[in-house]
Amino acid sequence: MTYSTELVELIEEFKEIDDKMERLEMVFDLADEVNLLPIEQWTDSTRVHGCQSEAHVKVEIIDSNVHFYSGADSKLVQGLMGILTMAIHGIEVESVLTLSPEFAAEMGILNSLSPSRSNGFRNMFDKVMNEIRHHA
Amino acid sequence: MTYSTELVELIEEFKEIDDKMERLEMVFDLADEVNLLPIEQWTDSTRVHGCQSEAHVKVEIIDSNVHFYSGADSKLVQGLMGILTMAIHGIEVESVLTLSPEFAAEMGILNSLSPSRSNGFRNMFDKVMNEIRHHA
Amino acid sequence: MRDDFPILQREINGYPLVYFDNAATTQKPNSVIDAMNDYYSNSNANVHRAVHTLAGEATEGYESCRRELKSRFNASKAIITSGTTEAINLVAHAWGRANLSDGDAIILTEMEHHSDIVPWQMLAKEMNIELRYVPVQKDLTLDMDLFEDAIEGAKLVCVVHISNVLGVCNPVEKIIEIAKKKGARVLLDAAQSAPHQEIDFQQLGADFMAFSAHKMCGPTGIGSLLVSEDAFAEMQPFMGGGDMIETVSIHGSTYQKNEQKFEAGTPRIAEAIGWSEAIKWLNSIDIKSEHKRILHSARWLAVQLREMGMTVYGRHDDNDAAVVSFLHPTMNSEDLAHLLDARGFAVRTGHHCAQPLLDRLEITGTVRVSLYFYNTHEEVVSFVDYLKEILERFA
Amino acid sequence: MRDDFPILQREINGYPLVYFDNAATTQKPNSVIDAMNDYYSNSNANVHRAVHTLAGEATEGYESCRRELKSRFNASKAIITSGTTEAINLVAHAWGRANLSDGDAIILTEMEHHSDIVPWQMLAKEMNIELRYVPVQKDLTLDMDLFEDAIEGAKLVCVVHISNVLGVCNPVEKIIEIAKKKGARVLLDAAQSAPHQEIDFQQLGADFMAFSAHKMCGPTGIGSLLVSEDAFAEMQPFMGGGDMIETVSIHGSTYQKNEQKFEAGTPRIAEAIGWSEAIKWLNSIDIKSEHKRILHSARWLAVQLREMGMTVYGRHDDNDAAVVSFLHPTMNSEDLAHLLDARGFAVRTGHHCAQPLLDRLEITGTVRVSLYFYNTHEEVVSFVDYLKEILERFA
Ligand SMILES: Cc1ncc(COP(=O)(O)O)c(C=O)c1O
Ligand SMILES: Cc1ncc(COP(=O)(O)O)c(C=O)c1O
Repeated sequence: MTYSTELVELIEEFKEIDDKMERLEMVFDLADEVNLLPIEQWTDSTRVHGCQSEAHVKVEIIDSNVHFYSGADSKLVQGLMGILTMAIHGIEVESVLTLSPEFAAEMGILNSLSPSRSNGFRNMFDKVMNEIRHHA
Repeated sequence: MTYSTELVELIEEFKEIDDKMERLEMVFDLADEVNLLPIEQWTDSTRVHGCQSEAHVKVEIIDSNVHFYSGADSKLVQGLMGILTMAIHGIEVESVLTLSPEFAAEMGILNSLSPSRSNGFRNMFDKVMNEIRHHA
Repeated sequence: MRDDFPILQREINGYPLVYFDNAATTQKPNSVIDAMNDYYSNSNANVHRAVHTLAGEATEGYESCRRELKSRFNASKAIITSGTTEAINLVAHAWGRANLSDGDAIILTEMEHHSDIVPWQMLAKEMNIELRYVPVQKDLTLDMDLFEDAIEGAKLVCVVHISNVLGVCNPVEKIIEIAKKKGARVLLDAAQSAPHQEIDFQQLGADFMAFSAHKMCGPTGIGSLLVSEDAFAEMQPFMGGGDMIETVSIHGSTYQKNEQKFEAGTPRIAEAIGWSEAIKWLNSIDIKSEHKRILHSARWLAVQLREMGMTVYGRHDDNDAAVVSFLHPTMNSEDLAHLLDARGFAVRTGHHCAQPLLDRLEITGTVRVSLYFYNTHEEVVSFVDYLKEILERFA
Repeated sequence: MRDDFPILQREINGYPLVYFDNAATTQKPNSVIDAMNDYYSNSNANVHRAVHTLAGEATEGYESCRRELKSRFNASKAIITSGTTEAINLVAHAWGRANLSDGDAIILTEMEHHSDIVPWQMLAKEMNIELRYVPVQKDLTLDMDLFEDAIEGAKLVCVVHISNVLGVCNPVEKIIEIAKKKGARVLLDAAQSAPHQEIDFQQLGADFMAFSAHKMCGPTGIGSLLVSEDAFAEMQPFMGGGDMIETVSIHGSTYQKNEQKFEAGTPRIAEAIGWSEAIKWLNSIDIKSEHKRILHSARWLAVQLREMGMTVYGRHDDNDAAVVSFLHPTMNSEDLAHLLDARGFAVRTGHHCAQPLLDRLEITGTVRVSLYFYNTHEEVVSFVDYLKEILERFA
């Protein structure tokens, strides 16, 4: 698959950082990139299971483009959502569906997270992809 | 306590042997030293518990002297009985009661036996001593 | 002392490891690691009922653990289990099933670890037994008045000696005294107290005491249940298999008389040998003054955290453990733990397997710092310094 | 290969160790010992639900064991237990209690190890269940006709895959086929087969398979129960505690969905890491040709023993294990074992936890030589030579 230039740049940026704290700081900053799914809309069907924190996602398809809304009570998790937002929001369904969660591994993000968090990311990714497939 | 000269000699002999097999061989030979308790007289009350093999002992006190009869289906165990025979048979009750199972440890016999066998020896020793105390 | 623990040389993300997750599990001294190594390299064999030299060495090693346990805790019966959890389940099955009946009551507290709740919930459901939970008060202590009310008609009291979340040490002497008067048996969950205190089991007068090796410098996969002679006589076998039997025929079986009756199958041999060394290591240190030292650090930490605006859950009385549970008013606990890990600080977050306690405190988790004897005050100071930095940058 | 096993350098009473007690427990390669060492020296932490680096490494190490198990045995569910015995007890409690009822029947065989008898006797007594024992015939095989008679109305068949006394490999494919036709579940006691064969659990079609790490080059204190998806769905929790729950409140608890549901408490972390390496070691050798080699030595040994006037219990078919059980007509077995130990030979004597089988054979014990892949034919030859010497001097 091909990544958006935004995502490519982000991956490059991540790769350059050695210090784990700085990498986490970057993820934190990306929490602002989400299209916030307000807490009032958090339901059982938006919840990402297997996350230790509350993490909620919602997908819409408008004109064959993915629209992705999300929010979490952990800034780190929401930062991961921000990265996913950059990877799929406003992108064509067809192209999104070629994505694999490997891009996050490539960025070295998953390694900086605890196994439960990186499982959480994979769960979120799978849930989002399933919903896109379902809607499409 | 004081050991009979026979026992003292035996302890000396044992100490001189380095090779485990030769030590076992000596114990085997001592199986002949017992006053055999015939199998027909083996009962639940003569049985030494906690021995893996059948081991039976009987004590009589005649004129304040200990008389010790024993037998086992293992020659090694019967050899241990032979050693005990040399230590207590025909000896005055008073003197026998000062004995502790340490003499066997001193001979290096217990170390050449598996823990279950040396426990067996201790059980036999305790049973015999209890009976002597009981009879006396 | 730190030299005894090889893992303390470890670096995490380029920073020295600062291990503050000791209530979850402690680190192991070289003597423990070496003993297991030596066992596997030189003496490995199955125990009991064998004649050869290795089997003798293995048996002696295994039984030495029982001797060390009995002597350190002054107990007459020490059953070896796979940990606290299995020890408590053993009580539920071996004692509970045989001595409780429809309508009986068991007392628990809201401070219990899940391992001292779930086995009783399962038994309660199966046997129709009532569970009475002693509430935790605002000051983080048990409501002893309600305990005295609850004891009436209860057959068993299950209480955590030291809370793994709060570090609070419960008044077990008093609880045992009251329970004994009413003829109830007492189970102590000593998972957190056995590592931190000197406990005289027979003098204390409890009937059961469960704890894990891995929380007291020993290996994983092994723990113990100490049992009073009276309670032991009331226990029926739990798991069946090799080593716990005397004879087996197709018509039925007879069981061993001693602790082996409850140790079915090939036992945890290497683990027992390792644990034996861990107990010797604990015997070799001055546990009372070490406890004072780390408790002092914990108190200092609690003050600092409160000054930073954190809520601290704990009171840090003299017998409490050096455990500091806290929450930041806005920052997510796991985010905090991730940031701490980035500089080598290992803390635990989450419900610490004590959800009923957290329900009572109306929270869903805490960040927990738990100290052990190899921790230094300098580590605690550097923790506070770094936490300040985190809060400045992220909160 | 012998260089992989440090204990094989050991001397006993001045003679090189010849370890022939492998059915009791096997020795450990360096990779296993080193992995546990490394865990305790560098990565020790409690698993699951934690954020810090060590906890991540420990969790990964623990779960790697499950992955290795599933892949070596082609299983979809691998529950980690403390050994074969606990695995079988788990079936009795988690599956038996929930799926059997008054008057149901379980089939066992006379060849079972006590660990596959006593749990069922205990359950049978409690739940009024009938136990039907398939007899062992003169030729040391199961009476399959009587098995077919017994299957009618049975809910569970428990069978030892390879006998630890005889080495006989039972026709489990056929047993499973017949049992499945009648709708009975099948439990394989694979304590002796898992170390010696390549087993495809799903293809074989059994419902449960129990085995121990320590008999396949892994550490003590750990084993596994493989479970078919169908049987897994029928299992209720057994032991309660940490890690096996999803939520706990004072009103009740909900449980995990996967294997963790049956793994209460802090798991056997170091043990899992060691076992993982043991499985990798087994994967790395050519188990089929190694098996042929040691079976060949066992057959040769059986011939020699018979020539010396011993009674040998075993038939040594191609799939049987390299186990040789024998008796001297007059000489006490334990005396013999002591004499063997004097020259470094480690063999086992006694009932091998299979008294019903010995009852059928009308003996109370045997001397057992059990070979593993690191044993050589030279060792077997020197054993025979020394045995001749013993008989000359002592018999
Ligand atoms: C056939 C068989 N079943 C069960 C067991 C019990 O295994 P463990 O003692 O490791 O639980 C053994 C080993 O002793 C065995 O050989
Ligand atoms: C108070 C308390 N009880 C029980 C346990 C359970 O111990 P384990 O997981 O070793 O069985 C723990 C540790 O997690 C604990 O802290």
